[in-house]
Amino acid sequence: MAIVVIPALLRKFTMGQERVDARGRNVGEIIDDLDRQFPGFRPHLVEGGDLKRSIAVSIDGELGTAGLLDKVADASEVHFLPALGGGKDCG
Amino acid sequence: MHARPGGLVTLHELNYAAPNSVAEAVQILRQHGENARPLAGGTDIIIQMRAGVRHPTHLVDVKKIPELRELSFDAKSGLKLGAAAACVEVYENRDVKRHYPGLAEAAHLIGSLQIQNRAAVGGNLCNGSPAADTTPALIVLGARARIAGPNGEREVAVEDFCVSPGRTVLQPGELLVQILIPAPAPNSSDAYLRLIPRNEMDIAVVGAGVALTLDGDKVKAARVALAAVAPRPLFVAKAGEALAGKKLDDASIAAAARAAMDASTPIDDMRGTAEYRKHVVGVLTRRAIKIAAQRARNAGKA
Amino acid sequence: MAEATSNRKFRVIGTRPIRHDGVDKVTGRAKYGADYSFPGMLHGKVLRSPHAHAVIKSIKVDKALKLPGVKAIITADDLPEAPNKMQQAGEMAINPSHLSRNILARGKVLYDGHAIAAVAATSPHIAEEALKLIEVDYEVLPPVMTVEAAMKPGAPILIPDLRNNEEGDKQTNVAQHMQFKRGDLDKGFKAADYVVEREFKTAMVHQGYIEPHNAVAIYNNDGQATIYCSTQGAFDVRSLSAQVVGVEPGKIKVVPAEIGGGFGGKTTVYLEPLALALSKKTGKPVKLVMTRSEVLRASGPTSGSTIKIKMGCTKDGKITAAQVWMAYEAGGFPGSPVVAGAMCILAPYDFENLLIDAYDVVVNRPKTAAYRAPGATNAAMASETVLDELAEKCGIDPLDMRIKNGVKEGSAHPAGPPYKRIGYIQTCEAIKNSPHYKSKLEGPNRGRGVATGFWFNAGMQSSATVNIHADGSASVVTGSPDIGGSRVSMAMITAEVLGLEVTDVRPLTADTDSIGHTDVTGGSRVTFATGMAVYEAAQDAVRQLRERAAKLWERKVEDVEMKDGKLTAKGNGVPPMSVKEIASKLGRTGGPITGRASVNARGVGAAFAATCVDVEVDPETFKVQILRCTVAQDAGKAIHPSYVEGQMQGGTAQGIGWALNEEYIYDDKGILRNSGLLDYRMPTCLDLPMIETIIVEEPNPGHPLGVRGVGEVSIVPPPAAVANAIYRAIGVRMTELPMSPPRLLKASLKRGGAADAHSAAAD
Amino acid sequence: MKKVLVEANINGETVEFLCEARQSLLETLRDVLNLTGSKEGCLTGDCGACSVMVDGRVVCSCLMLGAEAAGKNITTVEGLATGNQLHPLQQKFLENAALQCGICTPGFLVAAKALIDKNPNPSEEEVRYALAGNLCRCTGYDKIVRAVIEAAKAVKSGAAESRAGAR
Repeated sequence: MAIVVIPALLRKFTMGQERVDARGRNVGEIIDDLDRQFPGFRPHLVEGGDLKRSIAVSIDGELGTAGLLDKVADASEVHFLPALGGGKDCG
Repeated sequence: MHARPGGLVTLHELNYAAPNSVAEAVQILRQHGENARPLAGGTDIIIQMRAGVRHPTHLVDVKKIPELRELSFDAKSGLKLGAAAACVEVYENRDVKRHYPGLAEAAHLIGSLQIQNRAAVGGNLCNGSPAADTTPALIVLGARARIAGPNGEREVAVEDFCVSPGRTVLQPGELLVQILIPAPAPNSSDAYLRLIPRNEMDIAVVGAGVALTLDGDKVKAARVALAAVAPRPLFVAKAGEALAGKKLDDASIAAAARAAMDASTPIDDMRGTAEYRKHVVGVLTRRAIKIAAQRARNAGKA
Repeated sequence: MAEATSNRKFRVIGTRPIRHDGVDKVTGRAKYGADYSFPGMLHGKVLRSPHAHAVIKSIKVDKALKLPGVKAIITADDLPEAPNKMQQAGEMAINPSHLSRNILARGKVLYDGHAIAAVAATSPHIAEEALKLIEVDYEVLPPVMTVEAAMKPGAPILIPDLRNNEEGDKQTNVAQHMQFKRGDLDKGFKAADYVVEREFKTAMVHQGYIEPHNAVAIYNNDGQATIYCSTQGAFDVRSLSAQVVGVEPGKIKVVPAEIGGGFGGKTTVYLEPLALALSKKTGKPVKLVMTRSEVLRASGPTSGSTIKIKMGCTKDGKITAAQVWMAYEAGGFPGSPVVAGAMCILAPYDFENLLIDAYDVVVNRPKTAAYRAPGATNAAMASETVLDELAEKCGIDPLDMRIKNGVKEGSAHPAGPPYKRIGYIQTCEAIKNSPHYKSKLEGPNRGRGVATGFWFNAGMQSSATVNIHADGSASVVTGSPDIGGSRVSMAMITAEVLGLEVTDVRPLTADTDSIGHTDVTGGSRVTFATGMAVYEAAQDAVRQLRERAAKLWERKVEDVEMKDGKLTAKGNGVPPMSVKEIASKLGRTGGPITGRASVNARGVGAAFAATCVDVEVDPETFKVQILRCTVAQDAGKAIHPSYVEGQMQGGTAQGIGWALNEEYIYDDKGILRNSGLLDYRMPTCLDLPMIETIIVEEPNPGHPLGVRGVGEVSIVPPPAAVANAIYRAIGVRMTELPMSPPRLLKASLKRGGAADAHSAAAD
Repeated sequence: MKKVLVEANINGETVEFLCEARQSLLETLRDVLNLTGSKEGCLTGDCGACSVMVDGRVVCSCLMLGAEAAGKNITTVEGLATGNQLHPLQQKFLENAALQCGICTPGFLVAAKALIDKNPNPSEEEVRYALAGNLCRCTGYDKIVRAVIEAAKAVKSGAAESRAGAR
């Protein structure tokens, strides 16, 4: 079981829950599980079969680089964040 | 007048002449009238042409004319300042530094070294900017402009030279030849202060020039002029009168400063608010009076 | 791994060699974008909107086309219609429609200076003449210049089809709302003994690079194109120009020229697509160079902002809660750095209860681009001055206040994730122990202020190759335009790994055909991410060198190692061999050696800085003089300390300019009044003191050499530090940037503090 | 189009060239004489990137006409080094990392040359005043000011050595 911290504006899907348990070996499977628990969740994170470019994922404090394929360990802490373009246009 | 820089990289088509005499210069200027303009330091005209503010087709480089480069001091007749003499030549001149420190100050404040090495005090005057630093410094010294034209020569007091932003009394065909500054009276001196947001490069938000003559602890005569707080460099007779004949103390200085504030009619713009400018007129006038007075005392001792 | 590096002894890293590109730059030989020219080259110029907000009813170019020497004119109609949704362009996500409409306005102009048409002619002068002959019919609309005006119900709408994530199908100027929430705000404020609530306004400011934007494009009749330009990211120029003009990216080669400053402002495109389209249309090389007023009116400054912040703490100075509302000007199209600002504003503090609401708002100003730690400086002006006020209420030293609340390894970032190893507390302590902070500041109207700042830094993708030459020298090739001396750092890393002298390594920045994809020089990522690629490429070369040595010595590869810069065989027998020695034998042992590496760098290390400033305020004219300034910053590991200091000093200088005099000044019609360097007032060297630097080295465990990025965070603290210093000098709390003399006078009058400054003026 | 024939001494060489009356000295240097070391930053005399020396005095070449160069001695950044010997200013700029992007460097070097030619040991204040017409956005000026002060010292000691050598 990984712990997923839900972005503030998506907590309406989780009845205000900030932290949610989810099962999965990678980010994609975690999102599948979230969507199973909270239908309608996926489209806010996934587009065209890939993690939305506006979204970054942090696994145990490390920003992922493989989108849906980033590995998630059991008891990992997963955060979904807005993606910043480094020194490029942000927001 | 430092107009808003436009998109132009190249200047429009131009003719360039570099005459060796006033007569020759006047002849070219008359021939082309409104379309001709003298070129001294070029630090305003070239920017204005790029900005599309002025469109001369003929530039007359007057730097090769000896009279316009003259810079000579005589204890009786005072200073002859050729219109094309660069700021650096003016403020490095021993006589100017000694007898007209306020003028040296003003010339030293214009732009950067790169600008001071090119810009002429006469050009600063002819450009007609209300914010010109050397103009108030000249006004308080009672300087006169010697103008040559198709119908001979005439003289105009510097305080009457500028008409409105970018406009002067110069008629088509006329050329500013020299600025004539009277010899300083005993126990007299001058000072010029200006406020800019940075320590260099800016145009005056406010400038204040003061010249005064002392008679013991009394003020015999005084003149005050301001930059950047009116449509033209502003001679404030009332401020001088507030000092003349009075003992030089906080009260008389405050009265002069207030007269300067009352006379100023500043606007809000990108360089400062009207509120701020009026406020600073008072501050700088007061400070300039004190500096000029101190210098006058020293001059008396010397 | 960095644990090891932190106390590892280096031979080259940490020294201060002369940069390889230096001589060209001090002799005037270095070729910047505007220095390129080609036979038959045409010169382009851009027609720009004189209105802040208007509908373009028609554009007539026939008169202009008739002018002798004019070869082509393009408008938005010459560019493909682009889809209006976020999508990939190369490696970045952009809205192609917004990008295209910013390059050439389509239907509407959204800011003073918005490009409308571009002309190519045989000389710049003819091109400029032609601009005057283009007739544009406008329907002028009311300009929307502030976030307040743009968010007001019934405000004029800039982009009719703009929708946001919350208001459904409603027309709006709010492009995005982002929120960060943690804990229980009410509980937090109840627990507070002191609460400070203030509203801040910061002005739009420009990066101020001295080199205007430029581009030369050559479109060949075989459909292959080359673009020469000064850019922070050649690969992005390729993908964005391809997108706008409708050419396959693979058909474009971008050659990054020497670049005359960028600071984030050269991470996108303006002239490149125009040069490409004009060259495509004329079959000739086309060159465009912006004037300074074009740069200020129509490139990508950073947002002005409104920030409301409420922060509470206990008597003993522990922060209990903070609430933030922030809205940033995006410019004519969405994309302000407000989300970054929201993720920075509370990032240095370790506390529980927070709520941050951030709004990205379009206004009739140029589309903002990145500027050094985008969004963070506006934000720190608010949080770091309010924290200063709280410290004062608690009677706690402002640095102790920060140390008491400061984040450390394991603390949660306001956006959620825990910090890895960081050096925030260390930078605060470095200032606290500095000769500057320990010195006594004497004299009237003088004050000392401190402030701190956070920036994420970026990883992203980089490629590098290291070539070993027969004479034992090497070259290191990357795709990162060198904006502040990064090439020498890449050479130093290579030399360190290969046991060479830095002078034996030639570093260079390659074009898009000659190196693997490399993201922009931005986000302080070059020494971190490209440095990581270079380190691994050099290690790859070492691996191959060991194989060759093993061959020569008839040993097993495992028995050969690189030790102190020499190849050595385990056990005895053969004398160690330097790279120089083996280089001549490469041909006989299998040919040349090229080490290669490409990374999508993980392990980014967060950056923190702390700044201390002494000011003197003229109590009558309210002009502020900076007397002394010290900045401490965590570099992780400083590869070339001189250039690390340079980044710290440069960022600090920009922050001070932002604090005191820099601002975009628009009139009521939305026309930029100060579009030149006379009245856009960047600091001259008479406005600054020496800037003392303290490099803190808290190694980044995510980098083989412990490197963090150092390029950005130093710009973040200065405005707040100067504001805090001004307060201590004359007792006025400034809540507006810039803190120019007229604003200071106004604030003092409001406070009545300037003893009725007006009448005081005369007396 | 009116062209003007100009003869001037540029970096020690007498040069004859044709330019349009409307061409600034900066355009003339860059476009006619292919001396692209002098840079265009603003065209309003506010950044100093185009600084050159005219008869020993530093000016903005964007605010002077090419035609005005007639009979003048012009020194640009390309004229600072002698053969392969860098001028001490150039050397100290390198040693002190006094440049980052380098676009302002030519202007700074020329302005600094004009200063130390006149003032062999300038104070920090004097250096800052002399360079105030040149904007640098990368360095915060710190390392530039240090480099100029060191270069002035180097020039002096260099001169001393050559005198010693003469004896």
